[in-house]
Amino acid sequence: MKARVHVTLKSGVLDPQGKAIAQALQALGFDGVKDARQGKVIELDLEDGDTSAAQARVDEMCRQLLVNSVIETYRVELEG
Amino acid sequence: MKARVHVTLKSGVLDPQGKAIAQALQALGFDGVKDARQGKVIELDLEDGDTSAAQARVDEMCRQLLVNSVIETYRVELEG
Amino acid sequence: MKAAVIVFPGSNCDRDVAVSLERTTGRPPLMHWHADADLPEDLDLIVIPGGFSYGDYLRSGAMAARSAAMAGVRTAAAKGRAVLGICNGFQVLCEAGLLPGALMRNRSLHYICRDVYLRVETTDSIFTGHYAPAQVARIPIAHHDGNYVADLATHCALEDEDRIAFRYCTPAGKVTDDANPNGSLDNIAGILSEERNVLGLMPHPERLADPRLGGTDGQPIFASLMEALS
Amino acid sequence: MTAVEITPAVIAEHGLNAEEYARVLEILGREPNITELGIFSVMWSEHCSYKSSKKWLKTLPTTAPWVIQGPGENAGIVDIGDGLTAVFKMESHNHPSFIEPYQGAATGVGGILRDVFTMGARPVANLNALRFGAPDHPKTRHLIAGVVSGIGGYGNCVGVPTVGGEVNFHPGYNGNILVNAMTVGIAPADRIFYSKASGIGNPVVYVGSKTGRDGIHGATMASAEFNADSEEKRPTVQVGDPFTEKLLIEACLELMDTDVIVAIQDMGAAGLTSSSFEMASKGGLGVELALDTVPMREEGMTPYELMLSESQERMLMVLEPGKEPVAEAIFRKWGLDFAVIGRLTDTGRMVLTWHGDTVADLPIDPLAEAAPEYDRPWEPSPAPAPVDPASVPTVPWTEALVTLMGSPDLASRRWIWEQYDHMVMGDTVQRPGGDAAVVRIHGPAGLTDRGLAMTTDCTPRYGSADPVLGGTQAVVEAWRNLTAVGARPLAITDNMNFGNPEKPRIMGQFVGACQGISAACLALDFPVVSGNVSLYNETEGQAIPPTPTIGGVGVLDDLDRMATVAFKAEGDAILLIGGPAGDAECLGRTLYLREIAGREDGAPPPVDLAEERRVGDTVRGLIQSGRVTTCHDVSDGGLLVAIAEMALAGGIGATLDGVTDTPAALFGEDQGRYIVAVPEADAAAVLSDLGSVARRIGSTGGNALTLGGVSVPLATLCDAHEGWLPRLMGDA
Ligand SMILES: Nc1ncnc2c1ncn2[C@@H]1O[C@H](COP(=O)(O)OP(=O)(O)O)[C@@H](O)[C@H]1O
Ligand SMILES: [Mg+2]
Repeated sequence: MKARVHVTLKSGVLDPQGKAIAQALQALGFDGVKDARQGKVIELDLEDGDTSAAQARVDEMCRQLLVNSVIETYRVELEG
Repeated sequence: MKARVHVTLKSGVLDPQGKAIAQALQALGFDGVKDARQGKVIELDLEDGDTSAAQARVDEMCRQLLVNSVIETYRVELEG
Repeated sequence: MKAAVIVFPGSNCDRDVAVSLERTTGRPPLMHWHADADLPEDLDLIVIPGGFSYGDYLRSGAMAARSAAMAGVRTAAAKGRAVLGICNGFQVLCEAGLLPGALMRNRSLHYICRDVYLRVETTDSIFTGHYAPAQVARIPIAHHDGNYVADLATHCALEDEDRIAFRYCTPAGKVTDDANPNGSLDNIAGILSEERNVLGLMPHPERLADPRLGGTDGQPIFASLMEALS
Repeated sequence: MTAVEITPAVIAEHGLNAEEYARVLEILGREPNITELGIFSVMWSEHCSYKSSKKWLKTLPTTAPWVIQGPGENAGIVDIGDGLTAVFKMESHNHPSFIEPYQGAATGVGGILRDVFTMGARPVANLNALRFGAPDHPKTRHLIAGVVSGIGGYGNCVGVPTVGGEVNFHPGYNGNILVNAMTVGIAPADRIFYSKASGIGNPVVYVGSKTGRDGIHGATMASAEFNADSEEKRPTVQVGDPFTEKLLIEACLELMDTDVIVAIQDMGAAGLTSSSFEMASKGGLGVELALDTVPMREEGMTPYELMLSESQERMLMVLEPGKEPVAEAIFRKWGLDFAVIGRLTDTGRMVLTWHGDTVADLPIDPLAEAAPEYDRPWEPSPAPAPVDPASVPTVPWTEALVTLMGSPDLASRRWIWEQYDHMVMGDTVQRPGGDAAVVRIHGPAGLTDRGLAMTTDCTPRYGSADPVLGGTQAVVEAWRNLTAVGARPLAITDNMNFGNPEKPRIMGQFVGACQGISAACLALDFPVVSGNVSLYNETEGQAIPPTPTIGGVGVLDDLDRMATVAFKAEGDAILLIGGPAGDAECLGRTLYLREIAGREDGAPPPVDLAEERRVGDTVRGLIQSGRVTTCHDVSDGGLLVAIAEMALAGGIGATLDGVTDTPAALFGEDQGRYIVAVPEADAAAVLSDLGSVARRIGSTGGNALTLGGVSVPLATLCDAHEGWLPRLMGDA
């Protein structure tokens, strides 16, 4: 079973990487870019099992390690 | 219009981040984790317009800046 | 003063700070391995050193914050023991919740290694007593993720409770945006915990605490601790 | 596994010519299988066998009383006194850095670090010598950004300070950048480790990261399984994992403190193949490896891939029998893979098995000894005509100086070194920006008052015109930079970067550089103890300028007797030591000629080796006796540039009254010269002790450089000098 954890910065938290990307794109002449934000995706390869139990466990992983709740939020996608 | 670019390491390319995440989860007692890979997502806020033109432009951004084609692949998702 | 330095896989300023501690106290600190939760009871000071714990591969300091040793540090801090986190150590302390806020990527996106100037914002702590109020100290930074962020309530609390220990400033002591090397909120370079027994700072006082290395502006931190804790 | 047919195409794909393949057949007495062919291919590659260069490398001077280990091991070793040694080497990662600048440069740093800690040394400093194409070439910025962040990303994380290096720009590198990385380490003299295996039956142990399909050479064609089904099996770019490297350093050094290692070798180029061959061949032994026991990162890997993979952060060791548990405990503690993968035998053969079946069986010595060695035809470069000073335009010196200080080859590299942690380990006594970096010697017993000085140098402008002189000058400049901080130069490592050696003209450049290096090493007692050769740096028939990079290491016996470039006080006398009795004369191949006159011709400034030595020894004597603490050698850009650099470093200006205002006098690059500043009260005594080799040319003070009644403010020079690189990189 695969779990995909999408981690994004909370809105309101300034994103230096995203800002740099937007500026670089503008500098390259892509002028329709109003803003950019960068997040990360962590793909976990889990042993097969019950989906709702897996959801709970991945939530727990996010709380304990994968996400810094001071600045980030997340969303989990399960597959297979 | 929003574009979401999912950038992942090509398979076979060493992913030290992913490896470290898997190990850390195991050390925390999450033993069903077989493997982890880390990727990134770049969310672009684009001026509204034609979808297929947007797709082409985002592809071009990926080629020119957002993606390192030697080690990464990507997938674009358009929205709105 | 009995001091310990926590060693994580990937710590790389552990020896550096041990040299400074030994110079200050006359004896080498205890080097404590991350996997060991049991810290000696009689420690006066615990130092979380700089480096790249676990490669900083997920987020700076994130994995180290969940280590066995940090559980011990948390207990010691709750008992009022002094805890000093330098650079990666500051990141670990924030990730562990022992200090508020977070350290994000520098606004230039570059790693930056250079001397910066710090204004000492409070001398009311066991870490800063040996500085003069508003003294300007030249101390190096060396980090990729030193851009301090916190929400408004936290920022106000830090300010109101006199818990901002250092701010980046010009050589003349002005706190300006140009003097801010990494984009930190309000030029914050170091903060204290509510009980004032935990200090986290991005600059490396151990790197300029020896005339041979070109300066000693970092030494008062160690001297303050020595006086307060002996 | 399906057998792969060894067709001429497969052989060619593996880079073996007909003659070489005939030798393979002769050695084996049969046709090789694909795994064996792969092994021959990498063992006999230019990179591993030095087949074009060996003949000439053998002519380099490699001995001195203080040399403990010359070329032939992972790194060179010199005695630095007090029971300690300096272990160092330089290596190129040119091609990978052009393809993927971040990872290419990062893994270059990782590789050279392993060469040094393999020998039992704790790495204490890194340096990097970089050559990029024209600043305005479309690829240049991207390459600079990637290479610099890759070097920093790796070195910063492993916690070894990057303290020095050099950077040049020239269109000749547009298609082939050079990334040469150097590591210096310190090891106790009585605890050095070598790669020579011994002890029949001893276990062969693999430690570090798992093996993946990284950087496998001709593999695309060769793997039977490689067909349409598998984008997945495509060999991949090596990605550096500095965290694992850091653990590997600590684990290896910890293990080295026990008495269980017989031999150790890092897995660098050609990974498991060359490391196992080298260890067995040096010991005159055989080796048996069960490849299925190698830790693997991916599924479905073949013996061929395992033998050729260049996955990073791996080491091979031979242990004392029965000591596997001691080693395993240490590696497990550090979270690293550990596997016993084979043992030493007395057969003189390498036997590889895969789940019990023999998949390769090769004689070790014949393969190593029969490695091709070529005496390639070469022709000397024609001697360039000297430049007539009268043909060179004169522009006002202020204008020329500002232009030069902000020119690509002279502008400040601060933007680069501030991205490198140059202070970690707490021993950096001289940071980047001076003539040589100085790192305090911090031995197992603690801090000392002694230091190691280090530098990298090469002036490709000179070598392009005259390869022999280019080789000589690179060595001399390294020696001079060490001398200028007060260090006693000990030895060098070299990194020979050239084009295609099959062209006699290019081969002539290589031969010339070797001759020039040899002459300088002999004259200065400054032997070569390690090095690396990178050939075929060509794109579309266009070779790079010959670039024999020299890494020099010296020792300071008393860190209180050290010099730096910065002017320290107002009113000091400025003395010029060495060079012609009158003004400088040489404008050929200078930066003035290139940047001001737009010309790259002429004969480079000659080097007088005996005079170099005499002047250098004099300068070092002044520093070591405590009479001089401000010193800078005169190199790129000439006298006025050197003075401007001293002024900017100290924030103190100067007035020059002892030099003529001509381009040659101010910007000529005549060799063998140093500038020192001494308190006015000491000037007369110093001058009278030095005699005709020195003269007074001015004094320090103010915030401008002044000559002939004209001034240029330091602020103007600073803006030109500090601004160029950040502006190029879009950060200013
Ligand atoms: N790539 C680099 N990394 C670190 N330091 C560098 C690099 N390039 C140049 N430097 C530093 O900048 C200073 C000037 O370099 P250079 O002009 O080559 O010196 P020199 O003329 O004395 O050989 C030196 O201290 C050198 O170590
Ligand atoms: Mg120099």
